[in-house]
Amino acid sequence: MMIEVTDLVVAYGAATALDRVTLSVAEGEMVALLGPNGAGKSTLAGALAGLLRPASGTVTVGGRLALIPEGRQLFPDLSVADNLALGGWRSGVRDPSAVYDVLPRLAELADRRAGVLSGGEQQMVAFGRALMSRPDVLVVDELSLGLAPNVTAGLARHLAELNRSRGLAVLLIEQNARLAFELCRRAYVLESGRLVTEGESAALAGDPRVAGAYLGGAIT
Amino acid sequence: MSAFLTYLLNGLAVGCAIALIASGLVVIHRVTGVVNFAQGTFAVVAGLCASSLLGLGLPHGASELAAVLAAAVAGLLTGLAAVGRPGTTPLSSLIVTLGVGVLAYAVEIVLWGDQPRSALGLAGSVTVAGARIQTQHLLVIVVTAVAFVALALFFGRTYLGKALTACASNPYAARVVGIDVRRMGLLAFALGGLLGGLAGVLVTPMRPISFDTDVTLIVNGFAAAVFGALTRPVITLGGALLLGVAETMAAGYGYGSHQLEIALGLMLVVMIVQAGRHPAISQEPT
Amino acid sequence: SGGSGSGGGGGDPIKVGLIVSLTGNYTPLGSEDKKAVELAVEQVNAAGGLLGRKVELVTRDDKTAPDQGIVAYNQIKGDIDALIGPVFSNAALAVEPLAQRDRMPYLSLAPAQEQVEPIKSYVFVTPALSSMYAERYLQYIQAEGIKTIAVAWDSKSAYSVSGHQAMTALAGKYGVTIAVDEPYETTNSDFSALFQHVRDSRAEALVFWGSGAPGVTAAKQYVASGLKTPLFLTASQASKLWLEPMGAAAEGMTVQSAIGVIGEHLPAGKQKQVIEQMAGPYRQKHGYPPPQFAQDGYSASLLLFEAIRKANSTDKEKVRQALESMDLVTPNGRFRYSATDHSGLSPEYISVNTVKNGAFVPTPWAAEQLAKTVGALG
Amino acid sequence: MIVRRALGPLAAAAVTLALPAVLDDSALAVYVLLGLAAMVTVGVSLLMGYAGQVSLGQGAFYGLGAYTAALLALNGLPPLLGLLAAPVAAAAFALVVGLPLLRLRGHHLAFATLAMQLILLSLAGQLEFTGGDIGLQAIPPFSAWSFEAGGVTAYAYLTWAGLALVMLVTRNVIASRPGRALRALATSETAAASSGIPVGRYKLAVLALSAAFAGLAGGIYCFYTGYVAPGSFPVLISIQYIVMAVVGGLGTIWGAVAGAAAITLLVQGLDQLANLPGMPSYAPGVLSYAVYALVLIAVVLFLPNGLVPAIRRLLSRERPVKTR
Amino acid sequence: MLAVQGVSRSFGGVYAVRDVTLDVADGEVCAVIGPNGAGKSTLFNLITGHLAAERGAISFLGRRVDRLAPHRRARLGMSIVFQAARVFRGMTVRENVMVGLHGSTSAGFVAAALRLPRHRRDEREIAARADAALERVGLADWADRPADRLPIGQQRALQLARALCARPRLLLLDEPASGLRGQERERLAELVEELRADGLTILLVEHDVAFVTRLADRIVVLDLGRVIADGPPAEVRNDPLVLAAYLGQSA
Ligand SMILES: Nc1ncnc2c1ncn2[C@@H]1O[C@H](COP(=O)(O)OP(=O)(O)OP(=O)(O)O)[C@@H](O)[C@H]1O
Ligand SMILES: Nc1ncnc2c1ncn2[C@@H]1O[C@H](COP(=O)(O)OP(=O)(O)OP(=O)(O)O)[C@@H](O)[C@H]1O
Ligand SMILES: [Mg+2]
Ligand SMILES: [Mg+2]
Repeated sequence: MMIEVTDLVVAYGAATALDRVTLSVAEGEMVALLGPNGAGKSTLAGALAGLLRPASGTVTVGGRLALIPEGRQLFPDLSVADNLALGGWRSGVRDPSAVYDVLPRLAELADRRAGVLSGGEQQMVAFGRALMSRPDVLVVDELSLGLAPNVTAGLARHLAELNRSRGLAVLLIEQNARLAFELCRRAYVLESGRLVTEGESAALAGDPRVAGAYLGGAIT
Repeated sequence: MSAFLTYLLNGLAVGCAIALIASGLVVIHRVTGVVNFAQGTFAVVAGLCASSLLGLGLPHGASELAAVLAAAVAGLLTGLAAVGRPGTTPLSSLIVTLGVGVLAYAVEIVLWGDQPRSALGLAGSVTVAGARIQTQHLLVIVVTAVAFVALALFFGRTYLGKALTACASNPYAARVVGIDVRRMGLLAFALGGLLGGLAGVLVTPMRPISFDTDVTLIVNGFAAAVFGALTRPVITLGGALLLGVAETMAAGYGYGSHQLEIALGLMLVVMIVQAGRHPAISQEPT
Repeated sequence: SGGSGSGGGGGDPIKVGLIVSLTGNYTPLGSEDKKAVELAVEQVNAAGGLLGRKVELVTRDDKTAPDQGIVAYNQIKGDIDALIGPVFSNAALAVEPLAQRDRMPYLSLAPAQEQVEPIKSYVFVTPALSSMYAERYLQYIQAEGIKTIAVAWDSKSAYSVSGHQAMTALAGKYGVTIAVDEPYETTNSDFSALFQHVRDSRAEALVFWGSGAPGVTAAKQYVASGLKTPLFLTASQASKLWLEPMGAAAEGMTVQSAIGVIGEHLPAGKQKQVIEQMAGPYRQKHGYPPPQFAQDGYSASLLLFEAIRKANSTDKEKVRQALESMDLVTPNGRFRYSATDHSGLSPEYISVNTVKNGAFVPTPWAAEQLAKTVGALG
Repeated sequence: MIVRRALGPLAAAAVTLALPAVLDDSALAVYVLLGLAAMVTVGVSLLMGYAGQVSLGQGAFYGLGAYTAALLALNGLPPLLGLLAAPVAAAAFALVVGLPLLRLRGHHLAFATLAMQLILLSLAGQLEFTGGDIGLQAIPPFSAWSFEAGGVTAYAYLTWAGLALVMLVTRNVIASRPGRALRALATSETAAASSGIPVGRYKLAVLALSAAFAGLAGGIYCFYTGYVAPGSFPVLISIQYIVMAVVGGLGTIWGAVAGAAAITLLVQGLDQLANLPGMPSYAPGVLSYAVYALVLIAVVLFLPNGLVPAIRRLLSRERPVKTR
Repeated sequence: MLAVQGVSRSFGGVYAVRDVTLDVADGEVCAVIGPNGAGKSTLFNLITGHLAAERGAISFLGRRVDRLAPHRRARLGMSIVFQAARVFRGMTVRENVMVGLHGSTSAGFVAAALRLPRHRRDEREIAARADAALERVGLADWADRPADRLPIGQQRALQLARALCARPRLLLLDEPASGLRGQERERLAELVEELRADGLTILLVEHDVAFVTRLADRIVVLDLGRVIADGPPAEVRNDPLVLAAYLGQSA
C-alpha cells in the first residue's frame, strides 16, 4: 500500500475535522476523494503529508509523498525557477527542465517572482514543484483550480501518463467530479469528517445521490 | 577635495560597521521572519569576550576567532528560545529576542561587570589619495565587503541559501517540500550570531563596549536592515553606507549636532519615495 | 509622613537614602557611586557611627529614568533622614522639587548647573560643575600662552553643553579666541571631520568635552589622524576606563581631573590624607583606584555625616542649616556651602594633568597651583 | 447576560476608585505610572492589535503631550488648558507625520516611527525653548477651577479617569463601523478599499487617536512629575509599550491594561527585592534584568495570545473562545 | 454603464493588459475568459482602481473614474469578489459582511466614540442588511463564526455577500466558482441569474466554460493582454482563435 490510513481523527482545538477515517491507496492506483466544502478533504491531505498531527489513528505512507497543497502555497519571494528547484529538496532533483516540458508557460516565467503570478500560473508552479520531488505518491488538493480548460486537460493527461509509465499513485481531490471520475478508477466520498461512501468511479457516478451533489446537474 | 574624500572614506567605514550589524538582522529575518532585537547583544558578547581573551594574553586572531564563535553560540541559544518552540509567531519571537537581550545584560554584568571595556585593534592610519583613514577602519571595510559578497552569493546563488530563504517566504510551503524549518531557523540564528560577533570584534577597538551598547548598535543596524526590507543584503549595505556617509558629511559640513536627524531623515525620504512605487495589491496573495 | 526628627535617643539607626542608576545607561556611574557611599557608611559605622547611632543605607535604583527616580523617592522618603541623589541629571532634577517640598536634605550627585540656579534651600550639589572645569582650563590655557583654541562638545550631554557654554562665555576674560566650535552627537563614531576642521584652523589646542564612549573614540582617532594640535580632555576621561583602552597612545595627552585623582602627587597634608582615607580601602576592596564618580559619592557622604554631626541631630532643618555653613575637606576638595552657594567647590581643586607611563601626573603649572591651594588647608 | 457583562467593568471601577484611598504614597506613585502606561498601551493595542499598524515611536507622542502641556503651563496658561491641548497636539502631530509615514507598511513603518522619535528627542535635547537636554523644570501642579492637585492621590484619580475615558472610547470605536474598517484593513487593504473604506484616511485617524491617548498620558505625566526632559521618553519606552500590549494580549482592551500592570508591577517588585539589605552588589542589575527577561520569555512562549485571553479561557472553559 | 477605452498596464516591461477596449451595458452579464496570465485579473484591478492604468480611460456611469481611488469607485457602485478569498481575520462572518456596507453608511470615529444616535441607527441598519445578504448566499447559519476558519467555499460565499450588501450597480466576479462543487456551483449560478433579474450588471471571469456559457450574455476573450474575441457565447465558443488559445480539445 502506498497510503494506509486507519481510524484517523484530526481536530482543530475542540472541533473534530476528521472522525475515524480509514482509507487506502495502492501502488500505481489513482483514487479520487470527493466531498462538499468543509468535509475535511484538505485536512486529510495535510495529515497525509505530515503537516497536521493526528489526535488518534495511524497514517502510513509507503514511499516519497508529494503534496499540491490547498491555496498553492508557493514561496512568493522566490523566482519560479527557484520554487521548482526547491520542490526537489527531498529528491535531489535541481533541474526543472522536465517540468518545463510539461508546462511550457513556466519556462517563460522562470525568472518572475512567484508572488506576482496570476492565479492559474501559480497553480502550474505548485503542480510543477510537486513533480520535482519525483514522488511515488502524489496528493493533489485541487488540480484544476483556476486553470484554463486546455491546461487542466494537459495536466490530467500527464498524471495519467505518469501513472502508467512510473506507477505513480495519486490521491486526487478535485472540484470537477466528472474529471475526477474520468481519471480515477476508485473514489471515496467524505462528508462532515466521515467517509460516507467508497467504490468504483463508474458505480459512484451512477449513484443518484453522488451525481446530484457532485456532478451538479446541467453544469460542468 | 581631500577633506571631502576624508569624510567619504570614513563615512564608508562607519557605514560598513553598521552594515555588519545589519547583516545579521537580515540573515535571521530572511530565514525566520523574526526581527532579532538581540543582534546587538551578539556584538557585545563578542566584543567583551575578545577584550577578556586579549587581556589574558591570547594573541590577536585567536582571541577574535574565539569571540566570534562565542557569539555564534549565543546566536544559536537565542534561536533555540526564539524559534525553537513550534508555533511561535514572529511577533512572539521578536519579544523573546528582546527578552534574551535583557537576559544577556545580567549574564554580562556577572561575567564582565558593568563598566565599559575596550580592546586594542590595528594602530595607525593609511593615506589614500591625500585622505587619511585609520587602519582599523580599512579592516572594517575589507571584512564587510567580503562578508556581503559572500552573503549575496550564498543567498542568491546556492541551493541551501534558497532553501533558507524559502523558510521565511512561506514556512508552511517549506514544510510541504520537506525542509526542516526549525533547524534552518537555528542555522540562521547561529549565522546571525557569527556576523554580529564579527561586528563586535571589529567595533570594540574603535569604541568602548559595555553591556548595554547593544541598543546603540542595533538602532543604526535596524535602520539599514529595514532599508533592505530585512531581506536583501546588497540594499542593506547600500542603506548602511548611506547612513554612514550622511553622518560624516553632516559633521564635515557643519551640522555635527544634527547628524542623526539628517541621516535618519534622508533614509526615511528614500523609503517613502520607494514605497510609493509598490501598490498594495501586489503585496497581497493572488 | 516625616522622619524621626528628634535625634539623640541611642538605638535606632540614622537612615540615609541613596538613589542612583543601577540599571540603564548610567549604571557604570551609579554603581561606582554606590560602592563609594557604602564604603563611607562602613567607615563611619566602624568609627562608632554618628551621634552614637548607626548609619543605615536605603538604596533604590532610578533605572536611569526620571519617573523611576520619583517612584524610588516616594518609596523611601518616609523612611530616611537625608538623601544622596541621582547621578543622572534628568532623574536628579525630577527628584529635586519633591525633596525640596518634603524639606529633605538632598546632596545631588549630578553636575547640572540648573540644580543650584536658582538655589533651593534643601538641594546641594557635590560634583564640580562643568563651568568650573571650563574656567580651570582657561586659566591653564592662558598660563601656557595659548591664544586660539578649538572646542568640541557633545550636543546631547548636559554636562558638555554647559561646559562649552561656560567656555564660550569666559574665553574673553582669559584672552582666548575660539576658532573652531564643533558640536557632535554622543553616538558619533567618527571624528575625522572634527580633526579636519582643526587642521584647517589656527587653533593651538583642541578642548574636547564629552563623557563615556566618545572620549575614547575621539582620542584614538586623534592619534590616527596625525593631527599635531595638542588635545585637551576633560575630567570625564580621568579614569582607567579611558586610560586602559588608550594604552600607550595616551602618553603626553592633557587630561583634567578632580583633585582626588592625583592625590599621590600632592604634598602631605589634610587634603592628601582625606583622599587616601578613601582611595586605599576602595582600591583594596574593588581592585582599582576610585574613579571620579566614586569620589563624588564619597564626598557627598562625608558632607552629610559632617552636617549631621554639626547639627547634632537628624532634624532636617538643622541638617540643612549645618550644610549651608559647611566647610569641609573631601576627596573632591574643600567644600564651602553657603546660603548663596550650594555647589561649594571652586576651580582651584581641579588639576590639569598629562599622561605619563599610563598615569595622570599634574602639569608643572597645576602642581604649583595645587600645592598653593592645598598648602592653605594645612 | 448583560449583568454578567457589566460585572467585570463595574468591579474594575470599584477597585480603581478604592485603591487611591488605601494606598500609601509610594504605592500610589507606581499606581499613577501604571495607569499612564496603560493609557498609552491601549492606544498601541488599538493601532497594532486592531488596525495592524506597528508604531515603535509611541513614546514620541507621550513626550509631545508632556512638552505641550508643560510649555503652556510654564507660559502662564491654565493647566487645564495644557492638559486638553496635550492630546490635541499629539494627534495633530500624528496627522502631519502620518501623512508621509503611513505610506510605509510593516517593518518600514515600525522603523519610521522609531526614527521619528529619535529625531524628536534629538531636537528636544537641543532646542532652546524645550530646555535642551536638561528639560523643563518647575511645572506648576495641575489645577482646574478651584481644585488643585496637591498630592499623589489627586493624580491617581486623574490618571485613572483618563484611562477609563480612553478605554471607553476605544471600546466604542472597535465595536462600530470605523472599528470594523480598521480591523478589515489590517488583513487586506485592497479588500477594505473595495468595500468603500478610505484606507489611508483611516490609518491616519487611528494613528492620531492612539497618539491622542499617549498625548493625554503625557499631559498628566508632566503635571504629576513637574518636570519633563528628553530622558523621560527614551526609545526603550516605546518598545516597552509594545511588550506590554503583547504580554497582556493584543487586540483586547483589557489586555493592554493587564499587560501594563503586569510589567510595571514585575519591574517594581524586582527592584524592591534587589535592594533588600544583604543582597549582593550585582543584585539590582542581575535580578532586574534576568528575572524580568525570564518571566517575559516564559509568558510569551507559553501564553502566546497574552494574559487576558488565557485568563478568559480559564474562566469560561465551557464556551468556545474567539481568538485570533 | 462601464466603458474601458484603450487601457494598458505593464509590469517590468511586459504588458499584462494591452490596449483593451470594452463596453458593458446596463443589466448585462459579460464574461471575460482567456488563458492563464492573459490579464483578466489585472483588467479587474484596473477597473476597480487597485492598479493604475498607464494609458487609456475608464468611465463608469458616464463619469471618468480612472483617477479615483478604489474606495471612491466602490462608493459609486462597483463591488468586486477577488480571485483569492480575502476574508478579514479576527472578525465574525457577520462583521465581515458589515464591512461591505462601509461605503453606504457614514458614522465616523466621533459618532462611534460618543455613541451618537445616528451611529446606533446606522449600526442597526448595517446589521440587518448584512443578515439579509448572508441569508441570500446561504451563510445565515454561520453568521457568528470566526470568518478565517471557514472552508474555502464558504469564504467565497462570504465575499459575495460582502460585495452584494453594498447594493452595487456593477459586480465584478473573479472566478467565483473556483473551489465549489457541483451543487454549490449550481446554487451560485442560480444566484447570479437572480441578480441579473434584479438588474445588476455583472462582469465575470471564470474558467468553467459551461458555467460561463449558461450565464453570460456576451463573452470577451483576452489573450496576452489583448481582446481576441468579443461576442455572444455560441459564437465565441466556436471561434478558432479561442479554441486554439484557450479551450483546447476539451471544449
Ligand atoms: N485552522 C483551522 N482551525 C479551525 N478549524 C479549521 C481549520 N482549518 C479547517 N477547519 C475546519 O475543519 C473543517 C474541514 O476543513 P477542510 O479545509 O479540511 O475542508 P475541505 O473539505 O478541504 O473543504 P474545501 O472543499 O472548502 O476545501 C471545516 O469545518 C473547517 O472549518
Ligand atoms: N504585480 C505584478 N508584477 C509582475 N507581473 C504581474 C503582476 N501582476 C500580474 N502580473 C503578470 O501579469 C500577467 C497577467 O496576470 P493576471 O493575474 O491578470 O492573469 P489572469 O488572466 O487573471 O490569469 P488567471 O486566469 O491565471 O487568473 C501574468 O503573466 C502575471 O504574471
Ligand atoms: Mg480544501
Ligand atoms: Mg486571475
